[in-house]
Amino acid sequence: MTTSVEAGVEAPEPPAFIDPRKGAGGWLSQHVGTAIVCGFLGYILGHWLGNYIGSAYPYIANSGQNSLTDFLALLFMVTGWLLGIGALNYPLAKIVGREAKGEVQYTGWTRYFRYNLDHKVVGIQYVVGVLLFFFTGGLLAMAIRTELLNPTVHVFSADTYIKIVSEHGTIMMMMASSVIVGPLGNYFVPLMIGARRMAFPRIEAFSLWTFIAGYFVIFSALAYGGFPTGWTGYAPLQTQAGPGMVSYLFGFAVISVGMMTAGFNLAVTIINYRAPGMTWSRVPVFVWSIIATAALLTLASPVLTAAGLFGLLDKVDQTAFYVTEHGGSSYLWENLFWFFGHPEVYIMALPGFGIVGEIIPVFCRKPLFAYRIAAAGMIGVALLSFFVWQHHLFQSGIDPDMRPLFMLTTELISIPTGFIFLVGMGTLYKAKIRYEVPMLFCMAVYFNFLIGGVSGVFLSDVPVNVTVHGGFFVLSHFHYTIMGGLIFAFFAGLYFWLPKMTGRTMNKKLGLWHFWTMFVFFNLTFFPMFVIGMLGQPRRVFTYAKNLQTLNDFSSIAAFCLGASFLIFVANLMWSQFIAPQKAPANPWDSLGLEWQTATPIPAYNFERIPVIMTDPYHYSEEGAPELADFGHDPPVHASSFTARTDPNQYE
Amino acid sequence: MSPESAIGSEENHFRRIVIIWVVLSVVLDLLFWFLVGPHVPPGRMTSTAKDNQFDFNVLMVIGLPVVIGVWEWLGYAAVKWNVKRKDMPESVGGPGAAGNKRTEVSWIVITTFVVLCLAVFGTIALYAGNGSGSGEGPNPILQPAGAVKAETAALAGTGSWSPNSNEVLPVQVIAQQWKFTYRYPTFGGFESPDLIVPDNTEIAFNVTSLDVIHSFWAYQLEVKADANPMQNNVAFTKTEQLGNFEVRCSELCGIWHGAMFNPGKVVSESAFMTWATTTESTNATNTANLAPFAWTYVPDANGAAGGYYPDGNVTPYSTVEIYGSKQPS
Amino acid sequence: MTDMIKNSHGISDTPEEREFELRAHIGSIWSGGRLFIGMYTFLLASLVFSYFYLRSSNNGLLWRPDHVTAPTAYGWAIYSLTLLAVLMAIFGQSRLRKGGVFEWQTAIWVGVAAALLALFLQIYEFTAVPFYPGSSGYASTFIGYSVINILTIFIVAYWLETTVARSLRMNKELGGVNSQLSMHPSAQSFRANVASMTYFLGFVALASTLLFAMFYLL
Amino acid sequence: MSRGGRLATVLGLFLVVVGLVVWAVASLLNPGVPGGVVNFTKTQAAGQPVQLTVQTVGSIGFGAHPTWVSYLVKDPTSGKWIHATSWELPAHTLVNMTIDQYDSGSPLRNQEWGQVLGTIGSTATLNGTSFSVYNSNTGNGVGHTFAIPTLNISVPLVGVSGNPCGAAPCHFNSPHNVETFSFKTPGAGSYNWQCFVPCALGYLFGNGGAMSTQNYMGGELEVVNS
Repeated sequence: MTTSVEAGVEAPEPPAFIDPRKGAGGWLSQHVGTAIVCGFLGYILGHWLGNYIGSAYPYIANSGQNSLTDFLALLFMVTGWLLGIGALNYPLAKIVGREAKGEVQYTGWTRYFRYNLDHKVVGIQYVVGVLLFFFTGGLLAMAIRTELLNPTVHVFSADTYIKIVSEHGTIMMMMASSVIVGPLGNYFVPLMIGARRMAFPRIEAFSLWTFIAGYFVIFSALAYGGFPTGWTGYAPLQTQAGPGMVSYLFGFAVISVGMMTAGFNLAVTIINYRAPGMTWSRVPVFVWSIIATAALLTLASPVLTAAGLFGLLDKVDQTAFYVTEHGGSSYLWENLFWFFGHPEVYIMALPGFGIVGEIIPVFCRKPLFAYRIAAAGMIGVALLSFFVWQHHLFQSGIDPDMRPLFMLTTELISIPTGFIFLVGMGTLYKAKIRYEVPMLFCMAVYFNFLIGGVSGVFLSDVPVNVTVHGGFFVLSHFHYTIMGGLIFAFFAGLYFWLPKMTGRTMNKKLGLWHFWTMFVFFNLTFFPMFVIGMLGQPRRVFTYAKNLQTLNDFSSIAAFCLGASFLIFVANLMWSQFIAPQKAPANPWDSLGLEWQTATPIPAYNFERIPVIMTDPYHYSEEGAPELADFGHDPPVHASSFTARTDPNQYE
Repeated sequence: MSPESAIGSEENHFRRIVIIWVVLSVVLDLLFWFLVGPHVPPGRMTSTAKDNQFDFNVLMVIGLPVVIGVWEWLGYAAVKWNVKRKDMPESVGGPGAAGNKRTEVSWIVITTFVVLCLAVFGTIALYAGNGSGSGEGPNPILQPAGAVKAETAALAGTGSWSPNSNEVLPVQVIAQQWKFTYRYPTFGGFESPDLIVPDNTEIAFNVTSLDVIHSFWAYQLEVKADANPMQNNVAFTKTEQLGNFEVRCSELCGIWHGAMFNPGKVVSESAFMTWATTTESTNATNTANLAPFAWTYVPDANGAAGGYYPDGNVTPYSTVEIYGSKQPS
Repeated sequence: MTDMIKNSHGISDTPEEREFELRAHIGSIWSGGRLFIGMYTFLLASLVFSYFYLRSSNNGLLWRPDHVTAPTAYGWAIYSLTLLAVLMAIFGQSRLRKGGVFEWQTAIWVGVAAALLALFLQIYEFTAVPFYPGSSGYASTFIGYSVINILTIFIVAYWLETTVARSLRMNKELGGVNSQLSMHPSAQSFRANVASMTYFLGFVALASTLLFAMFYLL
Repeated sequence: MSRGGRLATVLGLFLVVVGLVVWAVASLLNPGVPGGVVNFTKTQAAGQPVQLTVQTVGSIGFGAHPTWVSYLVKDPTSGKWIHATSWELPAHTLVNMTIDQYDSGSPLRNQEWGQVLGTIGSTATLNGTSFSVYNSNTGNGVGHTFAIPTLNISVPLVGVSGNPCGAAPCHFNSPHNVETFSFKTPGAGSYNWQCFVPCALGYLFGNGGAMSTQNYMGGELEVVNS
C-alpha cells in the first residue's frame, strides 16, 4: 500500500477492546450449563457413531473393546462442549465473513460461567480450573500414600493402585503445565506490560475451555476402567491397555491444544502489546518467564499432539507406530514423548522462577539483582531444554554414543538455572526483608528447588543414574522441582496478587499456618523418598521390601499432614474472600509493579490511558528513582511516545 | 545503635558467610566421605556398584557445599537482614544493588567450570566403568575385553565358560508380564527362573522383552537395563563379592509391576559351574522345546493369543537372522 | 480491528492510542502468523521424525514390504490441488497489491474449490488405503500423514474461505467499491490477514512438497 | 447477606463440590479386591490340606466382559462355581489343587512355562498321568498356566481340542483336561498369581484385557496365619 498511515487515524471506529455490555439472554444463552448439555449430547452421538462403524471388525468383537467408540465419544463430547460454551461462534461466523459479533460479553457474577474474553475473567476461571485439577490429583496422592502404608496388606488391589498412580501423575502434569501461565500469566501479563487487552482474547478463552474439557476427558479414564501406564504412557503397554488409555491419549491431545493456544496468545501479546516505552530491558522478569514458557508451550506441545495422535491411531485404526513387531518402534513414543516432555519440565519451572524474581524485590525493598542475567537465564533454559530429552532414556538401550552428549547438555542446563539463584541471593544481600506470606513461599522455592536441582545433577550423571533411574529418588527429585518449586511459587503468587484480583486480602495468620505446615510436611514427605529410592524401591509399585516400611510410613503420615495443610488454604480462601472479606488496600505490599498502579477493581480496559513506561519496576529504595510510567493526564503529555514502533504497511 | 553498625559493613558480612561456609563444607564433606560414603547403597558387590558408589560420593562432595552455601545464605539473610513487621523499611538501594559485573561474571565462570568438570568426570567414569552397568543397546561401545568373543560364540551356540578362565559369561534376561526368566547360552541355552551368577566374573546381561517395556534392575549388582521388545540391551558388570541380591522391574509394565521381582545369588565359580551343569542336564527335556537361542524373540501373533492385528494381512515375521547381524561386532 | 467497543466508559481514546492499538493488532497478525508456522513445523516435524526413525530402524524388516504401495494417483491429485490453492493465493495477493480486488477474490474462490476437492480426495483416500494400517512402519506413518494432511488442507480451505467471505462482506459494511484497499482499520487488518495467510500457504506448499516426496515418491 | 449466611452458603457449596469429587473418585476406585476374597480358612481343620478346585473357561459369558477368558473357583462351602480369583489360605499348609481346563491351547511363547515348577515333587497330573514337562509344540498346546511368580510355582494347563464350552461355568460333559498338583503355602502375606500365556483375544499379542485385569487371569492369595 502506498497511502500514508496517518489517514487511518481518522477512522470512524474506536480501538478494540472487550465490550462490557450487560448481556441479555439469561438461562437460554450460552454458559457452562449449555456446554455440559451439548457435551453430553455429543458424547452420546459419538458413542453411537463409533459402535455403528466399529461393529464390523472381528478384533472388536473378540476383545469386547471398541476404541473407536471411546475416541469418537470423547471427541464429540469436547466438540459439543466447545460449541455449547460458545467457543465456536466466532469461527463459524467467520465462514460467512462476519467479524466480532459472535459473543456478547457479560458483567456480573455470571460472566465467570461463560465464554468471556476479558483476560481478568479468564485468569479467575483458570484459578478455579487449576484448583479443581490440583485437588483431584491431591486426593489420588492421598490414596497412593495410604496403599504404601504397608508392604503386604493392601487397601487397593494391584490394578486399582496402578490406575490411581497413573491418574494422579497425569492430572498433576496437566495441572502443572498451566498452573501459573493460565491464572497468573493471563491475568497479569497485560497489566504488567501496560496493555489494555490481549492480542487474541478468543484464543485465550479457547485455551481455558479446552483445559477444562481436558479435565473431563482425563477424569473419564477412571470411568473407563483407568489406564496402567503412568503419566508417561509408554508403548506398547499403551497399545495393549484398555479404553481408559484412549482418555489418556485424547486428554493429553486436548490439553496440548490448550497449552499451544495459551502460549500462542501470550507470546504474541507480549511481543506486540507492550506499552510505549516498555522496552525489552524494562519488561518485568515475570513477563520474561512467561514469554520463555510461551515459546516452549507453542513449540513443544505440537509434538505431544502428534504423539497422542499416533497413539490414538494405533488403538483406533490399528496402525503400528509403537508396535516394534509390526515395523513400528517402542522407542518412537519414548522419543516423541520426551521431546515434548523435557521442555514440559521447564514449562513447569520457568513461571515459578519468574514469580520469585517478581516478588522478592518487593519484600526486600531492593532492586532485582542482575536483571539481565535473570532474563538470559530463562531464555537459556528454554533453548537448552530442547536438547536434553534423551537423558530420560539413559538405561533404555539408546545408542550409547549419545549418552555423554546428553549428559553434557543436561548438566549445562544447570548454568542458566544457577542464574536464577544468583539473582535471588544477590537481591537478598543486605536486604530489608519483610516476612509476609508471599515472601516466605518465595524463600521456600529457593530452599526446595535447590534440593531438586542438585539431585537433578545426580540423575544426569550416567553412572549414578544406574542407581537412581526409575526409583523413588527420581520421584522425589521431580516433586521437589515441580511441587517444591512451581506449586510453592503458585501460592506465593496467589497470596501476593489476590488482593489485586479480588480486592480482598488473604488472612495473614491462616496464611502463615498454611505456609509452615505445607513447607515442613512437604519436606518431611519427600526427603525420605530420596533415601527410599537409594535403598532400591522402584516407582509405581504397590508392594515393597519390608525393611522400607518405616520410611514409607513416615513419608505417608507426613503426606497426610501435607494434604491437610491445603485445607488451611481452602479455609483461608473461603473465609477471607467470601465469608468475611477484608477490603485490600490499593497496593498492600507497596510494590512498584505496573499492575498495582491501576484502579481496584481493575476496569475492563485495564488502563484509562495507555501508559508510557519510563523505567523498569525495580527501583526500590532508590534516591531519586525515576517515575515508573506516565499514566496520562489531560491533555495527553505523551503523544510523542507513540511514534511508530511498527509500520503496518510492512506487513501487507 | 545506628543501622549501619547493626548490619555491619559489606566486607564483614561476606567474609563471615564465606568462613562459615568453608568450615561447614569441609566438616560435612569429610563426615560424609568417611562415615557415610562407604555405606552408600547399593554397596560394593560388583565393579559397577563400587565405581558408581564412588561417583555418587564425588557428586555428593561437590553438591553438599552448593546446598550448604545457598541454605546458609538464605538463613543468614533471614536472620540478619529482616525488619520488624509493620515497620516500613528504609532505603537500602544504592550502587551495586541492581547488579555487579564482577559478581555476575565470577558466578558464571565458576558454575560453568564446575558443570564442565562434572560432565567430563561423568564421561570418564562411564568409559572406565564399561558403561557403568547401564543398558547400552544392541551394539555396546563400552565393554570389557573378551565380550565380543563371548557374545559371538554364545549366539553361534559354541560358547563355553569354565571357572577361573576369566571369560565373560553371557546371561540372557527375558522379561515378560510379569516375571524375569534367564537363559544361559554357554550351558546349552537352558532357561531358568533363577538368576545365579559366579563370583569374580565379567557378566554380560543381554536384556530383552517378550511384550512391553520392562527394566531389569539387579539392585546390588548395580545393573539397570530396559527390556524392550525385539531389542537386545546389553549391560556389563563384574561380580566381586558373594551374596544374595534382589532383581526388580523398574519400568512400569502393567498391573503386577510391583510384584515383578526375584532374588538372585552370586556364588563361587565352582559352585556356579556345578549348578549350571546340573540344571543343564535336568532341564534338557524342556530346553529341547525352547526356541533356538537368539538375542530377541518375536511373538507369534497367529496363535490362540492376540488377534489384534488380523492374520493374513501381515508379512510373516523374520527373526533370528536380522538380530544376529545387529550383535556386538 | 476485531472486537469493537461500545459503552466503554472512562476510557481514553486519543488518535495516538487508536493508532497504537491498530499497530499492535496488525503486528499480532504478523507475528501470530509466523508463530503458527513455527507451531505447525513442530507438528509436521514429529511426523517426519517418525518416518525417518522407523525407516532407519526397519524393525522386523517391516519398514515397507513390497506389497505396500502408495496410492500414487490420489497422491498426485491431492498434492496438485493443494499446490493450486497455494498458487492461487500467491497470485491473488500480487493482484490485490496492485488493486485487483476482484481478481484476488476470483483466485481465492478457485483456491477454496481446489482445497475442498483436495480435502474430499484426502478423506476418501484415508478410508480406502490399499494396505493394512498396521502392516508396516510405512503404512502406519502413511495413515498418520493422511490425518495430518486432512488437518492441513482443512486449515488452508478454512483460511481462504473466511478471508474471501470477509472481503465480500466488507464492501457491504464499509460501503463503496474496493473498500478492502482503504485505510479503514478493518481494511488494514484484512490485508494483514491476507498477507499472513499467503505466507502460511507458502509454508504449506513447501511442507506438502516434502511430505509428498517422502510418502509417494521415495 | 450476613456473615452467617455467607458462611453457610460457602460451606454448603464447598461440601457439595468436595462430596461430588470424593464420591466420584471413591466409587470409581473401589478399595478392596475385585470379585471379593473366597475364604478357605474357615472351612478348614487346622493342619489339614486345603482342597482348591478351579476351572478355566474360554469366554466367561456374563458380567462386564462376557467375551473374556477367565478362571472360576469352587466355593468351599456351597460347592458352587463362583467368579472370584482371590483366595484366603492358611499359612504353611498343603494345598491340593484341581484345575478343570476347558479352554483350547497353542504353542507357548516362552516354553519355560511348559515345565511344572515349584509344586510338591515338581510334578502335576494330567488326567491322572503324572508329568513334569509338557511340549506345547505338539498336540493341543498349552492354554494357560497357573503360576505364583514370587514363589516360582508354575503349572502348564494343557489345552483341549476346539472351544466347545462357551460360557461359564462349564459343564463336566464338555471336553476338558483335569490337572492336579500340590504346593505348600508360605508364611502370611499377599501373593499374586497369574497366567503366563498371553490369552486375551483381540488385544495386542494377547496381553492386556483379561490378562491385565484382576479377577480374570490373575488374582491374589491372601495367606493368613490360622
